[in-house]
Amino acid sequence: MKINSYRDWYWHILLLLAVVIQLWPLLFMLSTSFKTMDQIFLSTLNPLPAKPVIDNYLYVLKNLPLVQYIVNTLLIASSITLAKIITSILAGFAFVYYEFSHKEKLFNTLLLTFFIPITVVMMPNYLLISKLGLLNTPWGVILPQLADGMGIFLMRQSMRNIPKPLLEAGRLENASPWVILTRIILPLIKPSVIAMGIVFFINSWNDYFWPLLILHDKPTYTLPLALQMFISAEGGSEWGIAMAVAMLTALPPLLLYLTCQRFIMNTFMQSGVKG
Amino acid sequence: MNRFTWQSALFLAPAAITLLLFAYWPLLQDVWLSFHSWNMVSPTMKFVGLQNYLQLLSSDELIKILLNTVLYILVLVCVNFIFPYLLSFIIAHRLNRFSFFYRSALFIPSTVSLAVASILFLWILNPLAGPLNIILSAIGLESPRWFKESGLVIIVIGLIIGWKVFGYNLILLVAAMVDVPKELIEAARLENVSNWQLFRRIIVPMTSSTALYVFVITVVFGLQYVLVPVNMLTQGGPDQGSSNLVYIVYQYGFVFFQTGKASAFAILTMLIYALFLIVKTKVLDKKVHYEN
Amino acid sequence: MGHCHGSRHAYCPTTPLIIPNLPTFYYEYLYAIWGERIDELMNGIIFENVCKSYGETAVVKDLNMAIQEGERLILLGPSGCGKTTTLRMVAGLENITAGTLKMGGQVVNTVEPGARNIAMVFQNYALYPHMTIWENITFGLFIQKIPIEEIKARTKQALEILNLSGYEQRKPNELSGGQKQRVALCRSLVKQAPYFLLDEPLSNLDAQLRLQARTELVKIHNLYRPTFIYVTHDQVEAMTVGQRIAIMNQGALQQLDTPDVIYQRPANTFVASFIGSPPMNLLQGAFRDGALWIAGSRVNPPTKWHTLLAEHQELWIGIRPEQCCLSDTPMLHGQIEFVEHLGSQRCIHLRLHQNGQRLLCMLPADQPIPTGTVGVSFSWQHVNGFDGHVGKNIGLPNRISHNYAC
Amino acid sequence: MGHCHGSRHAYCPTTPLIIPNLPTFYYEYLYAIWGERIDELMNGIIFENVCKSYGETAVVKDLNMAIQEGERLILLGPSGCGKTTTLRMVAGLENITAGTLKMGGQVVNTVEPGARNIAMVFQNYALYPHMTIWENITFGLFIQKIPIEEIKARTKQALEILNLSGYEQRKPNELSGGQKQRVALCRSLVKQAPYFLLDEPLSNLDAQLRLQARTELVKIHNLYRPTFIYVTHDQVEAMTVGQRIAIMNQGALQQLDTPDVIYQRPANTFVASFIGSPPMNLLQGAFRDGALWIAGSRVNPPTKWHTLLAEHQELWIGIRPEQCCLSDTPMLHGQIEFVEHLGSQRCIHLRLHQNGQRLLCMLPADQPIPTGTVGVSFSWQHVNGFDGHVGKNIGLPNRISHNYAC
Amino acid sequence: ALGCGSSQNASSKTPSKVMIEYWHVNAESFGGPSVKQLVEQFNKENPDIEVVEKYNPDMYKGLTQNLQAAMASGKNPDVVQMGYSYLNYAGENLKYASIPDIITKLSPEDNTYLKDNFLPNVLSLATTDDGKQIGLPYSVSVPVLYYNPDVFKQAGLDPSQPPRTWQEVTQYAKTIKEKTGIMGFFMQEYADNWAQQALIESNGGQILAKKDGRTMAGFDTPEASEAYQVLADMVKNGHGLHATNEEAFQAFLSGKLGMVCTTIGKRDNFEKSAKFTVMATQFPSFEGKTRKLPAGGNLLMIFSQDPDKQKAAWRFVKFLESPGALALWSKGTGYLPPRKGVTEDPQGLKDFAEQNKNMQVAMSQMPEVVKWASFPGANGLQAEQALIDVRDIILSGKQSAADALKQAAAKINSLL
Ligand SMILES: Nc1ncnc2c1ncn2[C@@H]1O[C@H](COP(=O)(O)OP(=O)(O)OP(=O)(O)O)[C@@H](O)[C@H]1O
Ligand SMILES: Nc1ncnc2c1ncn2[C@@H]1O[C@H](COP(=O)(O)OP(=O)(O)OP(=O)(O)O)[C@@H](O)[C@H]1O
Ligand SMILES: [Mg+2]
Ligand SMILES: [Mg+2]
Repeated sequence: MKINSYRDWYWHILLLLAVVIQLWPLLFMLSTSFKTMDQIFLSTLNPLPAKPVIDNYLYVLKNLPLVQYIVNTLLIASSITLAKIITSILAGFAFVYYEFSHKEKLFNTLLLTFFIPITVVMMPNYLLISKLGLLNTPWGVILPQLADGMGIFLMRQSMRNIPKPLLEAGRLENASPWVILTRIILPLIKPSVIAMGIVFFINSWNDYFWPLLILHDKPTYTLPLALQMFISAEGGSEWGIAMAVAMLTALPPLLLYLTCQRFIMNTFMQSGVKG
Repeated sequence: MNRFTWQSALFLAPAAITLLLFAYWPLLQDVWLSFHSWNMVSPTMKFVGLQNYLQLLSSDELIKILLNTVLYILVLVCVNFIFPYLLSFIIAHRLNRFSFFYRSALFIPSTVSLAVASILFLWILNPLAGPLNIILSAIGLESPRWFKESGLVIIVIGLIIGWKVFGYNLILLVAAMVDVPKELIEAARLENVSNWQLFRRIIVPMTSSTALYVFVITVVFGLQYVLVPVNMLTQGGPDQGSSNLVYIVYQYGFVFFQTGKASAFAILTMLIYALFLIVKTKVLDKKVHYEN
Repeated sequence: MGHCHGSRHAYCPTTPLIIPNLPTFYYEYLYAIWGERIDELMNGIIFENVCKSYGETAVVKDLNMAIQEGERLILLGPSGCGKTTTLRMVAGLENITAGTLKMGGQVVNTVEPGARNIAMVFQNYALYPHMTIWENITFGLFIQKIPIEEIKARTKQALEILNLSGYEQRKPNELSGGQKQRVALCRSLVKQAPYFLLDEPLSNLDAQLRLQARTELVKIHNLYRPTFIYVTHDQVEAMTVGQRIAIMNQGALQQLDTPDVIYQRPANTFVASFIGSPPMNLLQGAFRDGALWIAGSRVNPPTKWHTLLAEHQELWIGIRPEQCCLSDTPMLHGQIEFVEHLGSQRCIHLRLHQNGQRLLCMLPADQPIPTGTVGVSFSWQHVNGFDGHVGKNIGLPNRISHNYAC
Repeated sequence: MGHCHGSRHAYCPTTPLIIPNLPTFYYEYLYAIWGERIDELMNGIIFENVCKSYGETAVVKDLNMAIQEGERLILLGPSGCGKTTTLRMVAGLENITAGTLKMGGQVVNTVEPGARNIAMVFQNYALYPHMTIWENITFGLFIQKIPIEEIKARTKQALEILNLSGYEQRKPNELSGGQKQRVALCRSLVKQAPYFLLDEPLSNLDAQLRLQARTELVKIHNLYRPTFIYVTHDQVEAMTVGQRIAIMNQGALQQLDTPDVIYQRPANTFVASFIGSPPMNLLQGAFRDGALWIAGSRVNPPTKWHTLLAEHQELWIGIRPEQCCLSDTPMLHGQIEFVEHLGSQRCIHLRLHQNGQRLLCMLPADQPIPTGTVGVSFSWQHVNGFDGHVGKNIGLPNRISHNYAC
Repeated sequence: ALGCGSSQNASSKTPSKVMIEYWHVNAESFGGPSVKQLVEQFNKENPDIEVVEKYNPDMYKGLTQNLQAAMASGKNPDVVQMGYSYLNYAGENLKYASIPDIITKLSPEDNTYLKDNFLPNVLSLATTDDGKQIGLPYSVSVPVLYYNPDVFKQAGLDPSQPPRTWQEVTQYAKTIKEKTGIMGFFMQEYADNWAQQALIESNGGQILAKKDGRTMAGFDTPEASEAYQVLADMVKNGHGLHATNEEAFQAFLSGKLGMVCTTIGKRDNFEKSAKFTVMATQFPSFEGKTRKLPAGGNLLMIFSQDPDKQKAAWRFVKFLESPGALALWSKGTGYLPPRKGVTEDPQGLKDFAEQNKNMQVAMSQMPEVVKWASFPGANGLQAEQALIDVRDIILSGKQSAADALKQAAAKINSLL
């Protein structure tokens, strides 16, 4: 549809600038994590350390139970993701498939939860979790995040987009709601589910604040919490090491994204994690 | 379609129970706590009536906090809404090639945690040794003390969060842009419209529902995100310069251990949110073009 | 508007319905199969005062209609007239606001769709895009827990009949429109349900494919003769596929009859102008002084018409364009406005002198067409008269108006 | 496939093109307006070896075609044949892979669409859903900075012509399909552009509306006679709206001629079987021993055909169904398979004896139809012969094959 | 309840083993390894006790938060490092086990332990305003002035003649900035007022004042504002730095900053990370006035409720306070030992103190140590924050020190 393609060079310059702004800090993080303390200060800007060293990483691996942290984070992030996906699908289905009184009101009530800022519910939830004796356990982190108003909204949206006749064809076959959900709806909204799952996963992998309140025991830490040990106020900042931990924290979601980049982009574009 | 309410209740239960228990119940508790003076551990809770609210409303920090919050939101709206909106138009409708590359490259920071981003920028923005300072001094500028100037600090925190969230919002907007029927744009091209007219008269109205959504999440998520960098980098300082509606609740609750005041702030925050939502549904929704 | 024709008949649910309007060959067919399947004749569908409203708006109004077992019935009408709604009420996908719907002698108003034993072909096929053709077709059978052997046998047979063998492992989006449509048919076919509902199954196909699909549909029906309700707004489809056609408008049944009767003797002006392309010419006329006055011209009807016409004074006279001819002894005079070429024929658009009414006239392509003013005449044999006020067909003179009057 | 017919003519861009195939009345019209508008006659469109490929696949192949200023040209062809692509190349929305496109005597290959002065009606109307009807219509005029008085005047006039007055303040989704289509027309109309492109503008309308819209389109064209390119895959539309029809298949132009010629004398077997519903019967034949052998029957052509037929030996003989008649002295014999009722006519499906070829025969609805074996005959006057290998029309005997041969 | 099964299992193997938890704030880069080493050593020497160490992020603030939470859910740690600034808050709000009580009840043989081993002024660091000995002083830090000799040389200053008074500091900073373009001076800006207290009180001001038995803000005096103004002027004139700690320390370590006034607790980290020889000198004084240096660091508190655990906790505390352990602790961090005799003890710090000049500097300031002001009452922490905010106001030059301190005093008095 565009005829004179050679004319858009100025757009490319603008966009490349944006790309540089977005990627430079990450590149910087990567290169700093391979620098010695000297190099960090002497050749701050040089993205390629003269002699890349992996000392920082070795230090981290030696001094941190990194595998433990990764397992913790993975456990928490994937439980939350899975739980949110399941509850969202079930609730979304109920809102699409069934007719009951006050449906819209109930839906809005659930959706509104996504507007509630975390600090507002932080204190009571913290007290509740501590009463339940779940402080310092992954369950304390997971429990309040089993459902997500946004997820319900997204699932209802994508289920609504399924042509009604498909569901009706199922009903004519005398299929139970469960069969309709699992055999017809789920395969159809798979891309949306996956896109939503990826967003949930990245968010809970990176979650910092709630775990910070709940997890105090070093062995229960998640990666972002481990990260902050390295910039602890009185200890001074070992930047190489901090960047190494930052890299290690950022790496799993980054790899997840880079490997299925095309898929993620496409599902985002089609299913649109959007309103 | 179907009227089996008990069946639907079964499907709804997991989500509804979780959300009621961990979102609405706490809200009620906040109300209760806000009428008390308590430090979270002592066995006795003192009922103080409206005192917490009165103190809160009469303190001069309230104005500061509200101003900071507004300033922060403005920065976010620029960086995470207006700017991506323009770029998404270019990516979706003004490029022949490489649009996939731009989309996926710009998205990458979204995968990074805010904790990582905070540390990263703490280093990058170091006013003496940081790389940005080196660049600035190379062109003869002196680096401001990013995290120590009231007014500047909240903007910088907004920019850090903006950096992280930018790509995600961009993708949402590009998706909406791409959904604008090709024919509409072609019809406009036949009229010889300029890029700006096309954007202003066709694209904006056609994408307004997604744009509104992105605007709302920019504000709502933005206020969730702000906690991490403020807590890691400034603790609300300098002189409450980076404190805001959301952080102040944390500060009173978990730093000063004044549960009552924290809850009062929480309720205030909630009220302001409610106001925002009302404005959104009553005013903005009316101006938006919805497909269906 | 809004009058029901030809369907308020007494019937006895245990004996086969005999609907007076059915053409003879249909009775022959019914009798021919009664011998073996007399117990299954129960699979008729009866609407009794069925109404459907969405909120305030009535979408189907007081519908009375009996559909015979094994019959091919077409629901025809303009867009939005309530065809789909009617069909969906039969399927149980839409609940009935008032009245009763009986299927196989049982009131089914509250029966779940899955329990009604219905096969349905949706307008856009509603194939499950994530399943292969094979899975699409067998999905329902597996849910019904039919033995796998049986499933295989039925599916194979159906695939063969519809010429789909070899496509089993494809996904729907790897098929052309026509193939998809056949798969949807196939899926319904294997159910071997006694009721077969189709909602504009051909509307997405192009002209050539549609032609082909029509004959296929009839073939399929003949395979095991389910009760067949077919929704369309395409007249040609209705005419070629239907044994009887129910014409609806704004939620009300207008006429229920065989294609021939509907074409030749429309029950009211709506049907007259809806059926036929180009539609029937409707000329305003008045019977005065023993003669019919159309557009200021005096037309003399045969005497046997006189009494009938005299009953109505204000009239609409309906003549199909192809029954008009240019004539030297014309009954009407008009000016040629323009001529449309339709291949084998030409359609002449005339404007009558005096009152300026329009008249279409279909002529063979090779007949020379004069320019300017022409004279038109028609034979009274093909004329329909409609009451000027209510639009009802006034019937034919001197005959018992047995098969088209209301 | 893929041969171009009837359009490689020399032309001189500064003097009006004279295309030999145009019917006389068209020349009359051209001469009638030359007097006043001779300078505007430049607004013709000329394709010179235009090709369009998407990657490897050629979608439009070596197109040569000259469209006269003020002419109504129809692009007709099956789905996917490249009609839309051709139209979009004219509009500048698609760039041209090879060849030159000239508009008004200028090569426009790289001219921006906005600079081509084109009005276009899109298939799905492409109305801006967020603007009122008024805003939709005037949007382009405001962009062109036309004075507000002028805009108001033009728009009011256009709205009146199209019967849309009173709808100005509605949004598109508050209109019916037919109204939307009229708004789209209106929006193009007010531009008063010298080129008017329409991409299947009626395909979303139902039969009645379509009928009405066709006449409206012709009226609009007559208002100020822009160069009019109209894409459709509906023959009836093509026949009724078009002054000339360009038939395309698989990216290649098949025939460019008046509706009559295309219907009566199709340039090749593709056109023969594409035009007409039901399409022309094509019977395999061979000329041997001074006679034509069709389906094992000996048919004697008039002697003037002999030399022509003898050149080709293997032949397709094309006869339109409505030119066949049942006869006591038949040329061919067949078995009636089934009969379709089409209202005023019936379509008889025959299977010929001997080689089992199908033959359709259209008879008036009132002619009685025998059952079983029947005899069919046709007049040689209506017969077309096609080469058995390349499918080209072999022309008529003893006449200069001036207006339908390739 | 969840852990019940497993701990039963463990105790059946070694029936008499007591488990106690030790909470600290020592991150990896801040003495964390030393803590680990100490705990390991203790566990080895005391097979009947198992100490589990637990790091608490976010310094004493974070630790206090966690402590509150743990106590709310009834899961106390046993031994805790409590920041001196939380002294009053802890004494008033937390349910601790007082050390003298434990000694009298459970370990009478240690009757004279406190008197024998601690200087009274040091012991009082762990005494609340109302005179309760709530814990034992453990880490003691004092502010010192670190400087970069290379920068000094570049600026033409003599590294062996570091500034002794604030006047000199101002001058030096100015010289450095003018000669080299490098920033001259930085005083730590943690989320506390520790270093600033040293500044104010060394000029004869005070943070807290007792009036009519009530504790009030005492810093709205000319002495206090004069001292503070010294800092503010340096920042205003562009040779003093106003930045976050992390930023300033990075700058110092990378040679972009001449002098840093901060805790001796940073010594080990500075010495290890800097690419130059870090030198320290005494906290500068005001001409003719005596220095008063608040003790930073932490005291050890016991929170066990169970007598067995209390006993074990006490033994662990005693271990941590033993000369050997303190020596290791000092070396690993830079903190000064709180008890008598460690520096002279050859098992202790003797060798190290002789080698490390910087350590000597710090130790020489020990007699000038005073108590770190701690705001009392439920709003104490908020009052502390108000004073921290004042620092930002003054240093950013928005208000003069005098005005800002006056306003803050009013606010704090209303809070108290
Ligand atoms: N869910 C609904 N709520 C309100 N009105 C409805 C609903 N579904 C259909 N209608 C209205 O009922 C009328 C009949 O609709 P129906 O779908 O039966 O028409 P139809 O005859 O099938 O038309 P088409 O040929 O366009 O499919 C229409 O006017 C439609 O607007
Ligand atoms: N952007 C594209 N990329 C690749 N192939 C395309 C593209 N657009 C169209 N085509 C192909 O070009 C051919 C011609 O398309 P075109 O839209 O011109 O057909 P058409 O004649 O308008 O058909 P229809 O009647 O279905 O609209 C089709 O086979 C189509 O698949
Ligand atoms: Mg319908
Ligand atoms: Mg097309």
